This record gives sequence, structure tokens and C-alpha cells, in this order.
Amino acid sequence: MDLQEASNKDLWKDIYKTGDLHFCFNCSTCVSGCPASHGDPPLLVRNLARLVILGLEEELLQEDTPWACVSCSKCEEMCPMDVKPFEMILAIRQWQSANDETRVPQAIVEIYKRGYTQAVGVNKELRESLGLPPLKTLTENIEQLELFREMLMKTKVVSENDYMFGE
Amino acid sequence: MAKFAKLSFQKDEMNRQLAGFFKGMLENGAVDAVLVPMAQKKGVRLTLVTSAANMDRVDPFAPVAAVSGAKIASSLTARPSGRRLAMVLRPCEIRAVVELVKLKQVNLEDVLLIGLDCYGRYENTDFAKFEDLEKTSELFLENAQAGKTAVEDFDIAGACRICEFPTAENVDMRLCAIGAGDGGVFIEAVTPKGEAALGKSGVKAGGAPTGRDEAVKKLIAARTEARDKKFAEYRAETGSFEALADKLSACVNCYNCRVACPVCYCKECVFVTDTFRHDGEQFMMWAEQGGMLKMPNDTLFYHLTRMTHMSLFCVGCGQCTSACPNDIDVMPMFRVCADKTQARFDYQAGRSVDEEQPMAGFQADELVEVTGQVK
Amino acid sequence: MQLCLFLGCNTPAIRPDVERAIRATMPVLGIDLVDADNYVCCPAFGSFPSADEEAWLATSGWNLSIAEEKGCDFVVQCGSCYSSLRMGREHLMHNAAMMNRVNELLDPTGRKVTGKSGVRHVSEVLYREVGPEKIASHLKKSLEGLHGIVQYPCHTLFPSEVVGFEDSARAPKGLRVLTEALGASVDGYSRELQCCGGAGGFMKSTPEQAIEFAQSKFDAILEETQADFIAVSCITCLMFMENVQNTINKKIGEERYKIPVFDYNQLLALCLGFDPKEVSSICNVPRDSVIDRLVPVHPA
Amino acid sequence: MADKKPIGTVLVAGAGISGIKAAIELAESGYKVVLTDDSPQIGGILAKLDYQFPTDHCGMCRMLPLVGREYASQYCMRKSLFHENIEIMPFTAIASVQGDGGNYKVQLLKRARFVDPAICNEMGECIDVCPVEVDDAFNHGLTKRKAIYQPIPHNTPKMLLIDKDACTRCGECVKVCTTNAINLDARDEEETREVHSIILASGVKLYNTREFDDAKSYAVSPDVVSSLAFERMMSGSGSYKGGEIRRPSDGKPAKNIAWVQCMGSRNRRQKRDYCSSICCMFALKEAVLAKEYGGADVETTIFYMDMRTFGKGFQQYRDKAVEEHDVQLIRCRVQGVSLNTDGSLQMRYFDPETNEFSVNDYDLVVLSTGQVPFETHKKWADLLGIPLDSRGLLATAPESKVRIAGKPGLFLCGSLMGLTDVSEAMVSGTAAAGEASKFLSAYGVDSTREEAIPEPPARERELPLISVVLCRCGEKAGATGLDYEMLGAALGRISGVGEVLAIDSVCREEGEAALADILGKTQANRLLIGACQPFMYRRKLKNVARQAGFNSSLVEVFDLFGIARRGMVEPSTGDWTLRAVAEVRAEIEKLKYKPALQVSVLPINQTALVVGGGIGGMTAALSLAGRGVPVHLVEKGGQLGGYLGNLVEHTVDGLAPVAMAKDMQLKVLQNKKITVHLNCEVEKSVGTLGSFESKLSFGDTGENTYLHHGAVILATGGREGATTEYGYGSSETVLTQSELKQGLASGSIDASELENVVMIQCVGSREKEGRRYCSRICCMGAIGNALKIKEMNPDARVFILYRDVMTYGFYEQYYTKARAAGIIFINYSLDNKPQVEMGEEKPVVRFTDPVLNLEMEIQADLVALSTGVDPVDSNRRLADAFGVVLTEDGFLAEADSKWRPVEFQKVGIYLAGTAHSPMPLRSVIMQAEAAAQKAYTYLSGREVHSAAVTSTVKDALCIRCQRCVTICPYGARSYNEADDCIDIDAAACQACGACAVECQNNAAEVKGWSDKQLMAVLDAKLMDSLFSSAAG
Repeated sequence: MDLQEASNKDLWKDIYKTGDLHFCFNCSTCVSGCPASHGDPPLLVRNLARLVILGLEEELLQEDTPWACVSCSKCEEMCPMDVKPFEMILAIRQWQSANDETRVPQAIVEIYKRGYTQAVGVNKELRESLGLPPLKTLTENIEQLELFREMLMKTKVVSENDYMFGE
Repeated sequence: MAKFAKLSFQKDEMNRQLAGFFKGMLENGAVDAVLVPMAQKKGVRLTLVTSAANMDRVDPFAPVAAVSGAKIASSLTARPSGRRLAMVLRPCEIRAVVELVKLKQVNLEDVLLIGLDCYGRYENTDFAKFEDLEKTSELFLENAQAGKTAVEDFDIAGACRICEFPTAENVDMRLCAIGAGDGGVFIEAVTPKGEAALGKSGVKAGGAPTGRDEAVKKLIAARTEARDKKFAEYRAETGSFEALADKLSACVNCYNCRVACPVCYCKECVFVTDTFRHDGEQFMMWAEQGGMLKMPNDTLFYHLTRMTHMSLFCVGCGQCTSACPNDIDVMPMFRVCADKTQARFDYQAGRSVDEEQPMAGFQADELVEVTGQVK
Repeated sequence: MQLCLFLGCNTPAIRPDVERAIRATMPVLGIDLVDADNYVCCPAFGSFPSADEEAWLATSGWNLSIAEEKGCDFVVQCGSCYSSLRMGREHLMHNAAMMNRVNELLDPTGRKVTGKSGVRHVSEVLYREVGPEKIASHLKKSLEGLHGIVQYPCHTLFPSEVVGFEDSARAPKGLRVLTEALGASVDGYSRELQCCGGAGGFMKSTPEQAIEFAQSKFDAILEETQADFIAVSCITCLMFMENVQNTINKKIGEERYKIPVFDYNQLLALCLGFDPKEVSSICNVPRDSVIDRLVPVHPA
Repeated sequence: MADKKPIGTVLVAGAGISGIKAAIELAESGYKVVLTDDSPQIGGILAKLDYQFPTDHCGMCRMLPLVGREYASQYCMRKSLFHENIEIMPFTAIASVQGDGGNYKVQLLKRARFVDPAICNEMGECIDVCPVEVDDAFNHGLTKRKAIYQPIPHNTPKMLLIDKDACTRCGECVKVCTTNAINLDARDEEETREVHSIILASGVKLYNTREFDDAKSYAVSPDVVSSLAFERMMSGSGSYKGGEIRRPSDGKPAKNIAWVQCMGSRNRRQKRDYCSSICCMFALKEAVLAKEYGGADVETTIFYMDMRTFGKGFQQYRDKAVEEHDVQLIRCRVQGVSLNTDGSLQMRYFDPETNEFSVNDYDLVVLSTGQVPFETHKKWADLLGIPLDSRGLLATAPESKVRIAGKPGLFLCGSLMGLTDVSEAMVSGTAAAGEASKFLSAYGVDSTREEAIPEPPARERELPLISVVLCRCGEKAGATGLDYEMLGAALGRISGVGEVLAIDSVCREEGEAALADILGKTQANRLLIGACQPFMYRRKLKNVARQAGFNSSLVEVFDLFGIARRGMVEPSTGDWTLRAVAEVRAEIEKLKYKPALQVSVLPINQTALVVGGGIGGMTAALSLAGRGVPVHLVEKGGQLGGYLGNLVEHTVDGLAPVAMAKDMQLKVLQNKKITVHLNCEVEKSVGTLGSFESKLSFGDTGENTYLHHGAVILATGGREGATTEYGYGSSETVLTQSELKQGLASGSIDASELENVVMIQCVGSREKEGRRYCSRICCMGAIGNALKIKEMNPDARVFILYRDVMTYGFYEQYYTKARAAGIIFINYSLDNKPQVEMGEEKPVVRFTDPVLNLEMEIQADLVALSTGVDPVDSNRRLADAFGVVLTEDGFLAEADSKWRPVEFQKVGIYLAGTAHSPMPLRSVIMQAEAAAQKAYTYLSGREVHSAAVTSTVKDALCIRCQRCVTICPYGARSYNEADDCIDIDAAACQACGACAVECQNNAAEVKGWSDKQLMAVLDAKLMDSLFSSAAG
């Protein structure tokens, strides 16, 4: 692997602008307590940081492991160099979504369509049986829903992948 | 490869041939003087010969060592004499010389060391019983080669009977009698210095003793077996202080064994200094301790002190036993103790000049189990 | 004290009984709740935050503006909503450009976000504002004689300077104190602080290992404690720790793991005398073994 | 008579080893010292350590002065310290400080101890009856202690005190105290002291698992202990299992132990981004000793990030730990420890060897805890009104580690400079004392003129007539249990004894007066006094005897109270008084045969020779000349400045060596006291402390002259390491770090053209064949160059291939700064070194990234090699010239790597700087100040005395076998070829007796310890029944 051709030395600027990433000295504290590091392949957040620093774009794009993260942020608490690894995981996911639309999570379509990832407020009888008042959800408030959708349409990920959000 | 020269001789001609060899060395300037055993008016003594004319009565193989040659070597070479000296010594004397070199009491720089094969020596009083000194050595060699050293009612010294060092190491030349067959003795040049001297001595190099190594090995095996037996016996007899005190009960603190010992190198032994010149009151105090006090006292204390001082350097030459006026067999006590102390440091007295004497340098972690530092 | 209840997606959609428990217990303890009209998804980490920061913060901004309009902080039960909203607010507060951009996007919807309103977790409110003594004094029933264990939601612990409210994020005790206030005795065990593993994509991307990871936690519970119930305070932990027990049982072909899991507010509601059918009826692991053993508390 | 100038007085705040060293150095130079410490007894951390690397034994007493030890404390340092010029005030805080350098007024708060050590007889009943039990902080809670307690288990005197907070004032102890030494109503006392200078040696707060939250994920059970607690476990004195390594929870032996490094340090998130420097080494030491004392079946593992073995001999110690004691080193940091049901401790870590996770169980986990300096620095800053620097630390002058910026007369040393190991504590203590002494001599105060005390003529030749005086110990009377009449009668009958008298409490004024009165009347020519704690009262009692006409060498004080107390404790062993007779008789016999001894004044030629004209040499020369000592500065080369002073413009930590050297050179040439000899080497130097004669030979003119001087400082520096590895020499694109540095500084290398730069660390270093040591400064050098390149050209990509980044102490911030600037650090191991091949015009570097386990190569515009520091070749000639020894790495071998780092075994010769070992410039300067101070103690004009008790040669008995020369551990004996005799260097001889034991000739003997005396003592001790019949 020749670092000259195969690496983009400014990759970190596109992914993780704060530069905290550089403080990492590979001590693997983040990895040793990470729930998803039990997976196979394990999520090794230290290795993802390394890919970014070394600018190995291709390898990083292929990486599925960032999506295994359980978002517990324990790595952020324990990292001695305050690299904020969970923020980096989100940043890598955002970068992957921006560079490969197959990475874009489907959940955002649900949110665009009905404001929520789940069918909120639909179970009216159940709510009544539990003595709960009906929910004034966005799904039913078409006017607010439209405003919400228009707002989203102006954001990059929705506007660049507008085909996903057709009626 | 070691070079040999055969000195063949007819019966009763051995010493004359040897004299010729030493004359050659002096005349051709190989050395300026030769220290060699020579028949004197009474008995045989190491003699410092500077003119070849006086060489005829040499008798190197005489089975006697009136005084340990190492002591003489020390007086001759402690301060360099400025002359090149050949010394003809027995293996035990040479091993003592090696220890004295390390104690800076002998300086081998201008010395040509000639080692004698040795079947052992008789006590001085026994040796005196031989009348005709001319033939004694040859006859002795023949008998010894046949394994017979005992004569009438006496045999070679106790130390020699258990001595496992019949041949000399660390030498420039050797006079080989063991395994040399009869009618001849071999001169072996071991070091380049030895070869140069052999060349100059006028004796024609050539030939080699067949069966010498095998004979030497056999002799060593026999002597080692005898030694181990003697050690076991002696250890059994001296299990306690009392037993040891009994062994030494005849001792009168004349300290002669210390005078004879080649590796007891002190100028003045502590036992003769003011440290042991106690005043009356102290003797009284000791007497009151047990109600009585054998005099002279400190007998056991003396022998134990000698043991702590020199057991590491003891070469087992037996001069201490020979020197005791009251016939105490002192040698086994020292050889048995030396066997243990030298083994503890896996050191062998006289083995090599470069082997550092134990406890000579300051080492922080030596004998840790004794010093208590758990390492 | 007034707080704006942010329900998120899972609670109202799948476990409305938890919503009922919260709506029932809060007023009793002096916290009046207002609804977050027209709230949207918090957004969950697996959605906009994993796609585009701008979209994430616009959505968070939308929600935060509701609380600001109401003039009070959010109170959240779901761990993901809590940390997503708090991290969203954190990003906005530290990135003026992004704040302007979000307000620019919100403007046509008549909304505005300044970060004035905070985001607080329900167990923090109960632990810090209400306090265990007040809870204990209101009890009609208690969990006396019951052994329970607590599962701290990672989202309320780490990173402590953003989401934490415990004295020590590495040795939390809030949920234990609250559970003890209900009369139960809480057992500790070696893997107490191990994440339940239910959130994010761990279960989806490597199911066997995720199950194994969860099973190691449940084995420790069975071995080391006499837990009659598990008290959680995050909807993801609640659903996952129930479902994973059934998944493991199916995998090993034996009903080994069946420890009832409650959200803390449900236990609180039960102890305040509310009807179990309303406040803790939806579950995948039967809870009667706990509900039947509630002990009435006679006023002093 | 001109009004007498006041005696220079220095307050040393903190009595850890660096404080004690500074106090001793100043006391030896004749100044008065007030030595305070917050804790109840002195010794600091070292009082807790039984074992120090590399000898793995205690060695504190090696810091005591070797020369002139007659009047200095010669006592086990872990017991206590006594020195005429040092006033020790434990349990005393500094309340406030007014004034400035030269006249400080210090308010001291002497906290109440509630027990008066002067009259406490240390019987300990009070401890038995005390009902209160609390954690013993000395043993880090491993053991308990009472409210009334002895602060340090092995201290003598015991210095008992009451813990105010724990004590319930029940009064039980007061009831049982036989000498009513306890006063529960004692108050803290205020006291004001005027001092001319202050040295801060308080050490710093240590990280601990109670206060610091980030430790909570590790400290999950009592079996997770701090490193100091582990040291206490191993210690035999007062530890909780007598030195066995057992788990605090269940007492089982700990067979599988793990160390977790950087506990609390190198943590940017917790605002502690620094390294604590010494934890790697003490972890290695503890692992080695765990095997030795725990048994061969003990397994030891250390989890680390960089194993920082940067000091002299450190790397060799690590190799030994790994190869001989198979300590496992695992390069990874664990997130926490979890407690298994069976009480064992579990850690999950990502093993870099296998690139997989492993989970291990351990019996014991040791947290290598470092420092948390900020709180202590703030306290001093507020107290003294001095600013803190940007890092929150006390700001020292740029080039000095011990001088506080802008505050003449105020200095610091020891761990206030950042946690230091023992050798740096010693150097900094000595350097701080040197700076204080420079300040005091400039300020114009005086130092005590220590003349030898005039001795009355010894009536040695007369028949010995001994007067025996026994102290009846009025105060502690209850304790003796001796029948003084019977004892006196029995002793009276011994020949040589003139009279036996008993008086009360000889330690107090009235006792002294009674003694003086007796001595006025007696005919005796020798005096034997039985008192208690001889080490405390010996000097005072000898003075009384001296005034009464007794030669003090014929006066002996023995511990009568020790004999008596042993008697009381075992009353059953027959009639104890008769036993005491034998003991006292032994003392009498020894004194009877003792020759008169006297201290001789050593002739001191008050001139210094400094070899080596680099910054170190010039610092030492200026330091001595500044105090009036004439100095000859010898430099092998053609000009002064040395390696750094001529070649290095800037260092990364903000120094400008070339500028410094120019400025120093000016001062040296202007200073009339300093004579510079260029192109000159010392061919041969003979003699001892105070009278050396050195032959100087001048390379250019071929002449040579002879120089007489009193002391020598060797500061001959080092040079950049040479290499042929990685294609060096085959193209100018492969160069050494210093070539790169000079290229960047001169502009011959244009950083803007550089796209990729690869640096390789440890080239030829830390390898069995090459340099076996770490050169300590290359990591900082490489980082300096890398930052310079990034500063000039931010787009350039810089890779640093390293094995362990040795940015110890506060240098860690430069490592962090480098990474933040985007410099990429890639770890390589010895068995997978990078390769460099010359491409068409650029070198291609091939290496493996251990994180991704990926082979990589990069075409580099430049490859910079950190080739370390080699000793100068002339070290061999230098060592032969001065009769000193080289280490196997070719540097000069100091007397003791820990406790006497700037001295040689041969007294009077000192060393400093890279000649000792590679070190940063500030450490070179500190060592040079320390070496100058060591020399100044003797060149200051104060009389220097050889000790009375030294070895001697009875020439008549000496057969010159020279075994005594090789056995002498202090090199005090030598064979004088010319006169054919054995010479003794009385200054160096420590009377250890090794020569006397070695000499079978009985020619070597320690004066006062002759065989005759010792045999008389043995006879006396064996003679217990002597007087039973007579007395019966």
C-alpha cells in the first residue's frame, strides 16, 4: 500500500473538522471497553481514527463497523486525550452518507414522511384504555408537517437525495 | 605440537645425562642459572647453580623434597634478580608457585619453569636411610613404574600416596619419567620459551614417549581412589571439635607446619605478634572459666585460623606433615578442608595463573546465601 | 415546577403505559407537565445525526424551540432522545454559524431556537428535584422484601460533561437510591455498569455476538444476585432487556432468563397506587411475580 | 574586631531526600539550616521504600558526606539524621513569609505532638492501652495504628505523637506513661525565624484513588493498590504481612499481578497532560522484586503506552526485567478493572501482538500513580507571592531548573520540578544548595569556620586506668531494673578499672555538671560512660570530657539503657545484672586497648580544575569562580562552547544554546579567577582530595605543564551518534536530526518544498549490538524539527517511526503539541524495523502500521535519523588519566547511580553533563551546579578533616600482596610503585574494614578496631560466669 497515491492527507478536514482526532496516541482505551468491540468484525474505533489520520479514503468508505456503534459514548468518557470518538463515529457516518448514498439511513425517510421513526399517536384505542389523552402529533397536523418537510428539503442530505422522499 | 627429546642412558647413567642437559643450557646461554635438586653432603637439596662445572651431582628425580621449592622460588623471584633462571620443580611445588604468583610473591618473567614427573617423595628421615644416592633415583623410578614405592618399613609420604597431580602444568619444559620406558627419560618442550631453551641445550629433539598418557591416567586414577578413601576415613574420625582436638593433641604450637607451608606467605604470622602475647590476668581468666587451661593454649584456634587463611590455596604437598616434630599427620586436615572450600568457589589451587583467587575482589553479590542478601 | 414532556417515538408508539406512568406520577410529586405540541423525532442517532449535521441540528432545533416557547426545560425518559437533544443543543451552543443556519431553516416555520431551554432526564428530576425522601413519603405500596437490580442508561452517564448528572459517572448511584426509596433492596454485581447493548446497530450488524454480550450480563445477574426485577430508566433498555431474554431462551431452548423488567416510573406509579393495567400492562416478560408482591404501606 | 557578620541561614521547606540532601550540602559548607516538614517525621517517600532500582536495596545513607564524617551524621538515614548545623523541625508548617532574598521572616506553625520526645522512654505501653484504631497512612491503609503512634516504623528515636483528629482524649495513655511525657492540652506554637534564603523541597501531591474520580473505574476492590502501597507490602519494616505480597482482601498470596501505567497522568481530558517520569521504572522494579520475594511462580504483567526508560542504566534494567525475570510488557491501556465473583480482578485489553482481545484475571492490580503538582505549586505561589507559568507551575529561570524566576534567594528542588527519581533528587538538592550558597556568599553573610576541636594530649602510653560512669537515668528511672551497687562492685574488680560511679540523667544539665565534677577529680586516663541513645549524646558528653582534660578518642559512650531494657523485657534469663557485667566488661576491654586517634587536617589546595569547555564546564567554572575559587578550565578543542554551544541555535523547549554559550564565554574570559587552556588535555592526574597534580599537554604546541589543584570536575560532554543504517551516507536525502536542524536553521533545506518527511527514532540505540541505552534527547529533537517543518509548511506530511516516545515529565506537552499539529507517530518494534531503499531520486521507506496491521511505504523527500548520543572517544584516555572507571556503554561511571550521581568513587573528582549520560541542556546545567557545589564544600577554605577512625598499614608486616587494594570498595588504597608500599587516601577511607578482613598478614587494620581489642571483647562476652563465684 503506497501512502503517496492511496491516501488523501486532508481527509480529516472533510470528516472531523475539530482536529481533536490528532491527539489520539493509539492507547486503545476506547476499544477495550466498547460493547460493539465484541462484534465480529469488531468495531475498533481506534482503527477508524487511524484510517482518517492516515487518509485511507477507500478503506474508510468500505467500513461497515461505524454503524455497529451502540452510541453509549463510554469511549468519550474514558479517552485520555479527549478525542471524542463518538462524535467521530457520527462524523464518519455523515461523511459516508455524503459520499455513498447507499449509506444514507432509511430512518430519515420515515421522519420526513410522518415526523417520527415510529407510528406515534396512531394507537388511539390503546391510549384510551390506558387513560391517556390523544396526542397532538405532527403526522396529523398537515400544515406543520408541510413546514417541517420544506425545512428538511433545504438541508443537504434531503435535497441531494430528494428522490428518496417522493410522495 | 609439543616437542620431545629423548635422553637415553645406560644403567646408573641417568643423572650424568641430565647433568649434561643442564650444562648445555648454562653453557649455550639459554639461562644464567639453574635451580635443580642436587646431592649435597647429606641428602639432596635444591641448588642454585651458576657455573656448568658444578652440574655433575644433579639428582632431579631423587624421591625427596627437603623444603618446598615454591618457598625458594619466592625468595629468588619476589624482587626480580635481573638474571634468567631455570627452575626444576615438582608438580606440587609448581602449583604452589602459581598461587604465589597471584599473591605477587613470585615473578615468573625471566624464569624457565621445568616440571618433573613425580611418583612421590619419601620423608626426609626415611630418605636418609638410602646409602648410595647415585642409584637411588633410578631404582626408585623403575620400582615406581611397576607400582612399588614401599621400601622395607617405610613408603612415600602420605600426601604423595593420595596426590592426583603426578605431572606438572603451567611449565615451559617437562622431564618425563612416567611411561618413558626404561633406559631413558624424555625432555618435553611445552612453550615456545621451552622450545628455544631445548634447542640451545644441545640435546637432539626427536622421538616421543609411547604410552605416557595412558600410564599417567592410570596413576591418577589409582591416586584419586586412594585420596577419596583417605578423605572419607579422616572425615569420619574428625566429626567434632573434640575429635579434631584429639588428632592435634600432640601439637605444641611450635608453628613449624606454618613455616614449611609454601602458601603460608605472611611475613610474620599473627600468632607470634603481640595480639597473642596475652598478659597473665587473661590466662587466669581463661583458666577460671573451666577450672584449668592446657598450655600452650590456642592450639585448635591456631590450626583453624591457618585453615581459614590458606585452605583456598592448599596444593596438598604434605610439607606440613613432614615438618611436624611430633609426627602429627597435619596434611589430611588441610586437604579435606581445602577440598570443600575450593569446590565452593569451584576454584582449584595451582590450576592457572589467570584464575582469580576467590574473595580477592570486592563483589557486591558474592556468597549471597551467606551474606544474607536474597538475590 | 413546570417541565415540557418530550415523549420521543418508542414510548408513545410501543410502550404508552410508561407514558401513562410518567403522566400519573409527576403531578403527585409536584412536577406539572406540559405537552410538546408538534414535536418531531429527537432525531435518533441512527437517523439524521448519521447522515448530515445540518439536518440533525435543524430537527433538534425544531424540538428545542417548542420547549423555549413553553418557557421551560424538556423532561425526557428515553436515553437516546435525551442525549441526542442534549448533544444537539451542545453543538448549537458551540457553533454560532450552525445556530444561525438552523434559525434560518426554522424561520419559515415560525420557530426560533436560542438554547434557553435545557434538556433533563426523568430520573435526574426525580433524584435531584424531587428526592428519595419525598418519594418515600408518598408511597401507598412498597417493594419491601423484593431484590432488584438497576441498569443505568449509558446515555445519561457519558460523556459526563455533556449529559451527566451523577456525582461520579464511573460509579453512579442515582437509580439505586431511587429504587431503594421504593423499599426494594438493590443488589450490585460485577457487570452492573456493562451497557445493555440494545441501542444503535450492534444487534443489527452482529446479532450472535450481541446476544452473547447480553447473555454474559444476564449470567452475572443470575449468578451473583437474587434479582426479582430489573429497574431501567430508558425505553431502549426496557424493550431490549425484555426481548433479549426471550431471544436467548429461544436460542438455548430453555426458559432460563425471565426476570421482569420495569421502567422506574412504572414501579413508582405502582407504589403510588396507580392501576397496574394502566401503568405497566405492556410487557414481553410477565411482571405479575412483582406486582402481586407489592406491600401496602399504612400511613404512620 | 569588625562586627561579626551573621552566619548564613537557609530554610529548607520539606525533608524528603532532596530537602535532606540540600540541608546536608549547606551544613557541610558551614551554613545553618532550618529543615521543616509537614509530616511528623523526616524522610518523605523514601522512608517508605525498602528497595530502590538498580541495586534493589536501600541506599539512603550513601548520601551522607564521606569526607569529614567525624562531625556529620553517620547514622542509618531511615532511622534519623543528626548534624550540628541542621535544626530539624518535623510536623511544622510554614504559616507565612515576609521580606525578600537576604532577609526573609518566616512564621512557623509547630503543630502540637502531645508527646515530648525528649523524655519519652519509648516503652510503648501507651500504644497498647490506646482504644482508638485508624488506618495507618504510612502503610497506605494496609495496616491500622492507634491514635498515639510512631509515625515511621523503623525510626529511632521513635518520635511518638498523638493524632489530634483520631484521639478521643480518654487519657488512658497518660495514666500508663511512666515518665509523664504526654500532655493532652499541648497547643500548636507559632515561631518566627529570620533566614537569608529559602529552598522549597516539599515534593508534590500524589495522585490517589480516593480523591480523583477517574480512578473509580479501576479501584474496584481493596486488591487494587497504589504503587506506594505495593512498596509497603514488600517492605519488611512495619508492613502488614512482614514483606510477603498478599491480597489485602483475603490475605491469600498474590501469584498473578498486573501493573497499570499512567494512572492519572498523560490525561488531557482530566487536565493532567504530563508524564510523571518515574512510574515506568518503579513498575519494572516492583515487578522484578515481586518475583524475587513472591516466588518464581509469580506472573507479572505491565500495561503501558510508552515504556519510558530514558535514564542512565534504565534500558538495561528493562532488558533484564524482561529477559531474566520474564516480566510481560503489553502495550495497551485498559479502560477499567472489573471484580469477579471469586474476588479476582478481570481486565479486558486489545493485545497488540495478536491484534485480538484477551481477558485475564489477576490476584492483585497495582496502579502506577503519578503526580498532581498544581495544588502544591499554587500554595507556594500564594505564600511567597510569586507567579505561576502558563502550565500552572512555579516559574523557574529559563536555563535553570532550581532558581525561581525573578526571586533571588528563593530556590526549589526535588519533585517540585516534576516527579523526580532518586538521582535527580540528589542532583537538584545539591544544585539548589549550590545556588543558595552562591547567593549567600554574594549577599555577604559568613559561614561557620569549622576548626578541628583542640584535643588535650592523650595519656595513651600510661597503663590504662579507666573511670566508669553509669547513668542512673533519673528521668526514666522506672525503666532500668539494674542493681547498680552489684554492677559497680563487679566492674570495680576488673584490672584497669580505677573507679565505678553512678550519676543521675547525664543527658541533662545537672547530670553534665556532676560528670564534670567527677572528671575534675579523677586520676583516670580513659573514660567509659554508660548512657542511653549514645548517637544523640555522644558528642556532648565527649565535649564535657574534653574540657576536663580527656582526649576524646579515649572516651567511649555505650548504650547502658539498651542493655538494661533488654534485661527488663526478659527478667527470667538468670540474674540480669551479671549478664550486664559481661556486656559492660566488653566495653571496658575494648577501651583498654584502644590507641589514641585524632582527626588530621587535610591540606586543601583551593584551586579547581574543570575539564571540558562546553556549557556544562563553563557553568561549573563560573559557579566556583563566583565564590572566589580560582579555576583552570581545560578544553580539548580550539574554542569554548562545546557541541550545543557551537551548533544548536534553538531547542524545542525554548533555550538558545549558541547565544547562551557566547554570553558565558564572555563572562569566563572576563573573570580573572578563571584561566582557560585551549587545545589542551589532561595526560595524567595523581593525588587525592585537596592535593592533585595534573599534567596538562597542549596539542598545538606539544608543551606540557603541571597544575596543582584541590578538586576536579569532568564535563567533557558527548557527540552525536554515528550510523551507517537506513542508507545513511548514500544520499543527502538521508540525514541525521542535527543535520536537518542545521539545514532548516540555515535555510539550506527549504521546508516549503517538502511534501513527505519520515523520521526514524532509536537508530542504533537500545539494541544489544549498538548502543544499549536510550539517549534521552532524540525524541525531543525529532519533535522540535517536525514542528519546525510543519510551522514553515503546514501541508508537509511528517511521519515519526518510534519504539517508545521518551517525552518524560512536562516534555509530554510537546508530544501532544506535535500530534495536534498533524505529525503522525507510527510505532515499530525491534524485530520489524522499517526499511529504507533509494528510489530513483527519493528514498522509499517501508514500514508496518501496528494499529491497522498494514504494510505501508512512502516516498519521502527527506529521511531524518535520530542516531542518539555517543560518549566522546577521549573518555577512555580521560578515565585512565584520572584513575576513574567507564561504564560498559563508554560513559564515565559515577560512584552510585542513585545516591552519588555527580561524584566518583575516588573522592575529590566530580562529573557533570553528557560525560555522565545523555541529558537535556537544563539537566546538564543543574548537574554542573551540583558538581561545583560538591567541589566548593572542600575548596571553600573551611578546614577539612579526615576522619579519626580510618584504616592503616603496619608496614613491617605488609608483604605487598595487594589483596587489600582490590577489595577496597572506596578505592582508598593503592600500591605505590615508586616507594613499594601501600598508600591510604584518608579522605576516601570509610573504615568499613574490608581490607582488615582480607589481609591475612594482619598488616591492614582499622584504627580502634585491632584484633587484640576484638578478642578481648569476645573473651569478655563469653565470660558470663566470671563473677558469679566471686560475687556469690
